[in-house]
Amino acid sequence: MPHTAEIKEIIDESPDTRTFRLRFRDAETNDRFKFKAGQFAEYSAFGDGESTFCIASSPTQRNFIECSFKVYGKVTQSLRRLNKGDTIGIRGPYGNWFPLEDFKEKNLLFIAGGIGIAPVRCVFNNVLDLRDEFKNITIIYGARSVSDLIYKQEIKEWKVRKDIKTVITVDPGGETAIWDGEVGFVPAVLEKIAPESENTVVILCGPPVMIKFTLPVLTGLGFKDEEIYTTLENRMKCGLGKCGRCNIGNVYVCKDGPVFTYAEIKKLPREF
Amino acid sequence: MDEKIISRVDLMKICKDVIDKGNTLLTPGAADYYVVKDISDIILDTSALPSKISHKSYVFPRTEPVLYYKRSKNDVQLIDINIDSKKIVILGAKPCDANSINIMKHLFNWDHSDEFFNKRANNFMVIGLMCSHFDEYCFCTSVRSSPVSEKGSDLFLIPVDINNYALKIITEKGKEFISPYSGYLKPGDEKNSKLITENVRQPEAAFDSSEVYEWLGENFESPKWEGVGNLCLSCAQCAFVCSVCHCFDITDEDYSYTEGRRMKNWDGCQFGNFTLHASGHNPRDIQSKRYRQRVNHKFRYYVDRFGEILCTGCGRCSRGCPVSIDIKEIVSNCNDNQKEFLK
Amino acid sequence: MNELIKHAKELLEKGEVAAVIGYRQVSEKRTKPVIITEPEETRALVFNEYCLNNLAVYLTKARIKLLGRKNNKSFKLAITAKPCDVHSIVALIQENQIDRDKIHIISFNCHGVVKDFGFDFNGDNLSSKCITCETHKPLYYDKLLGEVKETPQARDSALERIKEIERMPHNERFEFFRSEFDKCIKCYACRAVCPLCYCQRCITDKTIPCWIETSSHQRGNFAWNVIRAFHLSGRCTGCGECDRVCPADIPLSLINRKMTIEANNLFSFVSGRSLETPTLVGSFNEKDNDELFM
Amino acid sequence: MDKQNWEPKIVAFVCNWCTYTGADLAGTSRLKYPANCKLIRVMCSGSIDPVFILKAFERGADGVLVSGCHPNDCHYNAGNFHARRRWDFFHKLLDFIGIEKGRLQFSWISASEGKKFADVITKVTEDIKAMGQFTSYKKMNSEFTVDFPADLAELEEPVLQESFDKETVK
Repeated sequence: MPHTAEIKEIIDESPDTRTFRLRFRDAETNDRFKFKAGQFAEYSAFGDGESTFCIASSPTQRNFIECSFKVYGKVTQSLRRLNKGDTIGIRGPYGNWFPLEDFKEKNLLFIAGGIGIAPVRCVFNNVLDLRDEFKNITIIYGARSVSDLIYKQEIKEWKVRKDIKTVITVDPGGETAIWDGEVGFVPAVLEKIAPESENTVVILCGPPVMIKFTLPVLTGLGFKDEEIYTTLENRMKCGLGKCGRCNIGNVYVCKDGPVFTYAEIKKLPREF
Repeated sequence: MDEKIISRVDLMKICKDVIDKGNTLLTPGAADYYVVKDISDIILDTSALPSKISHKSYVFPRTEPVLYYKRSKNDVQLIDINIDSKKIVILGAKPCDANSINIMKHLFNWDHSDEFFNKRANNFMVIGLMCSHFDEYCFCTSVRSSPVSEKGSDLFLIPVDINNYALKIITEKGKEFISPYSGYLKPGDEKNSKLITENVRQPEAAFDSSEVYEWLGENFESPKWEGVGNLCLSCAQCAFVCSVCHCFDITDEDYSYTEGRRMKNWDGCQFGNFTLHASGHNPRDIQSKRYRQRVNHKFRYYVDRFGEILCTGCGRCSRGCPVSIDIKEIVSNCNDNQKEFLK
Repeated sequence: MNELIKHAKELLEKGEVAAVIGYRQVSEKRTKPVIITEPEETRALVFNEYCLNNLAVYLTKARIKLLGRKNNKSFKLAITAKPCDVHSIVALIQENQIDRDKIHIISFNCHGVVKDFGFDFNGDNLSSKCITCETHKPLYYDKLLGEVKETPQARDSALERIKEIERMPHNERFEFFRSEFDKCIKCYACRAVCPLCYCQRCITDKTIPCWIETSSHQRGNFAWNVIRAFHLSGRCTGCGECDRVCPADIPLSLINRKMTIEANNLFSFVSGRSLETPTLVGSFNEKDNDELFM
Repeated sequence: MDKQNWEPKIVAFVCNWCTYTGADLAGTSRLKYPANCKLIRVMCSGSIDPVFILKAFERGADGVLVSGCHPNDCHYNAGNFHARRRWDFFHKLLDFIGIEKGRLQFSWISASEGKKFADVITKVTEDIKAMGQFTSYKKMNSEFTVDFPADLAELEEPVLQESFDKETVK
């Protein structure tokens, strides 16, 4: 049974990506709804179904939750048609989370591709709120083109901050005349930057193909499998470990995931 | 364990009482488990093959609403579903079918308990019946069961002669059920029924499930999958007739302009869009991967997770498969790893 | 059967075909499709009264088509087909799904098949399509095998059933079909097994907008079965596979048969009989029946 | 709904070039015809998929009218010829599975036939009125539906402006 939530604000991130700022209709749920960085929720557009996205706002932000989605399928199209003040349903939070407690006193490397920035942003903002507890922070974010970059406002803020290193890249062909960031696919950019692998935790999120090519690069740079955290995306319906859709090997992504370390993923059959 | 003798006539009297009290009485027919309206319909045949479709739909319906919604301008009203499931008595469940609810229970109760399933499952009363016939597709003995297995039954019937059954009381639930009818019961002799069950012809064990478990772990990329994948036509007949397959889909349907329902429907892992992402990426994009998933889920993943094989050995999937893909054949030939003729 | 094996082996050895789609015996009264690529494996091939599957369904599958493409060269695929399966192949060629030049049809003089696996072959257990069959010799083939035998005689009970339904008043008919369709569990075996249901994305898989509800309640089942029957009307070649595989025993071929009869009445057209005539619903005639329209 | 006050709901799928223009003509000529038909404009009678018609029945229509250009008049040359074959089949199919012929009607109405449009609509409405509600289909539709409690049913304004039950023919 989903909770109903009101769309408080709509932010157009890119031509096909939108962010909703949501607040539960029920004040009590608002207080009770707690989640951790990396968890996801089931958002429903009544009449068209439910869809799974991560929660994109930081858990330290208590007044609202945010979700970002790219228009792809039926539900996201339907969500996109909604206006400010409309109601959607939320179930959750589901899944596991990034063990931020274990990251303390370590360097952090965030790698995100496309809409994969959404879960990363959640952790990233969470980390920034607790900035003192971590060492060097680097973020590499790639998108198909300049217009596909989302959270542009926030990226600007990240860029001016001295205590984080921000690398933004777009795929070749996606740059504009005034583009001042990197050009190239994420794995290539990663190789070029070659961040320090000692005592560093990687948080990796993006489309399956990017993850596939980035993981070997990370290994090549000397990152430990246990230190690479990524999220797996699978089609999910129930979020409760019942419907069998997100089953990979003996793992239910919606329950045991979506956050896995590379070491865990290596044990799974390659079906993602 | 308690054993009693009950005559067929008295058993029918109990059945009549069950129906008169407004409960549902199910019994297997050739095609499906059907609701008995008149006790003269009851056959209680130990030599029948499993019905074409299992009784799964009575505990896990092929489609059911989980939520109703009504949209207004800015708001949505939701109505939750309350299931008031009637008591369902299955008379003469095949030993293979009797165990299916127990197997599914693990999944529907880990981490989050599914009230839809539980409410129905708790209202189930399973009266098993010994099975004395098998065909080339039966393989209950290979999956830790047998034609005389009492697993999953609350009461178990063994025909001792034409008119009498030995009635074994297995669970508390069964005891409770039968206690109002204790007048019909005569004391029984365990030796007698034991003799019968020991002499029942049983299908030879076609494979060793632990060997299959090992093999599946090592042979994720076996040419065998490609062979089966080429043959399989991607319908979900196997999953839908299976008594333990439990995957489902959730969709919204509007039935008027403002009102609608959220439905939970059966879904099958053999369908191409089962795992298709909205982005177009499909982790199991070809049929061989999907078939591999099916076998692995049944004989490996479920065992890993819940310690039970997700299969009762009823052979329905193989019997009904449009292209005669036989799951027993696939797993029992697993060790020789031959790809011969499976292409 | 030696002839078949010899022929298939020859084809594979000479490299004329990349694969042979055939039948193999799995038990006394059951066969199953097999796709053979190695010459020595041809020894499994059989053809008898238990070869029920319509193998034409494999011809449109991408993975099977790929078998015919090796080392950047394209090879033929050989298929063993009953004369009635040849109709399906013809229909597929007409609808431009397969290329006649890429298919090597091994066909047989057929005297009927059983209605389902496990039955003895005699008049009572004859498949309903064989009762009215007029093509015991295939219309098109590259190799003809088997000897001519007498087909057992049987009653055309399907036609009687259609007549019976036609005599019912409309509300009874509706009730009859509603209750039949209600049994549907939406496993889509009928769709999977039909050679002419070759769409990459079936209309039921399309969700934006969702025309046919995927739930298998009465309404969704009704819509699916009606649309399935409609999409096959004028195209169905009457192989009866849908009927055989339906786990819920819905008389699907009854509707298909009825629509085939209608196609014959209205347009004197039977699907899959000739490579020259265009498909029925893909073409039109200015002089078509105009009675329906006010 | 009592029988006397019952008005049939009819969905008409009409072609943009002929019948819809014909309907316009009927309007500008101030011809009177019953207001039971909800017109849905499509580009060509050949573009109407049978699922549209099933959907109309699913949403509670008592009858459906399909109308397009006269043969040889099609804006796209052959759309209505294709449609004609298709409808022949669909009509036969629906008849066989128990949907009376009058529930689904067809006509050719050209842009100049405003009068014919009015006549056809009148005839279809009368036919369907005579046949009564499509109860058998509606019974099937009512499976798995729920009556929302009255206090929940208070709506500010429906999401979709035009609800089927409100007669809103302009």
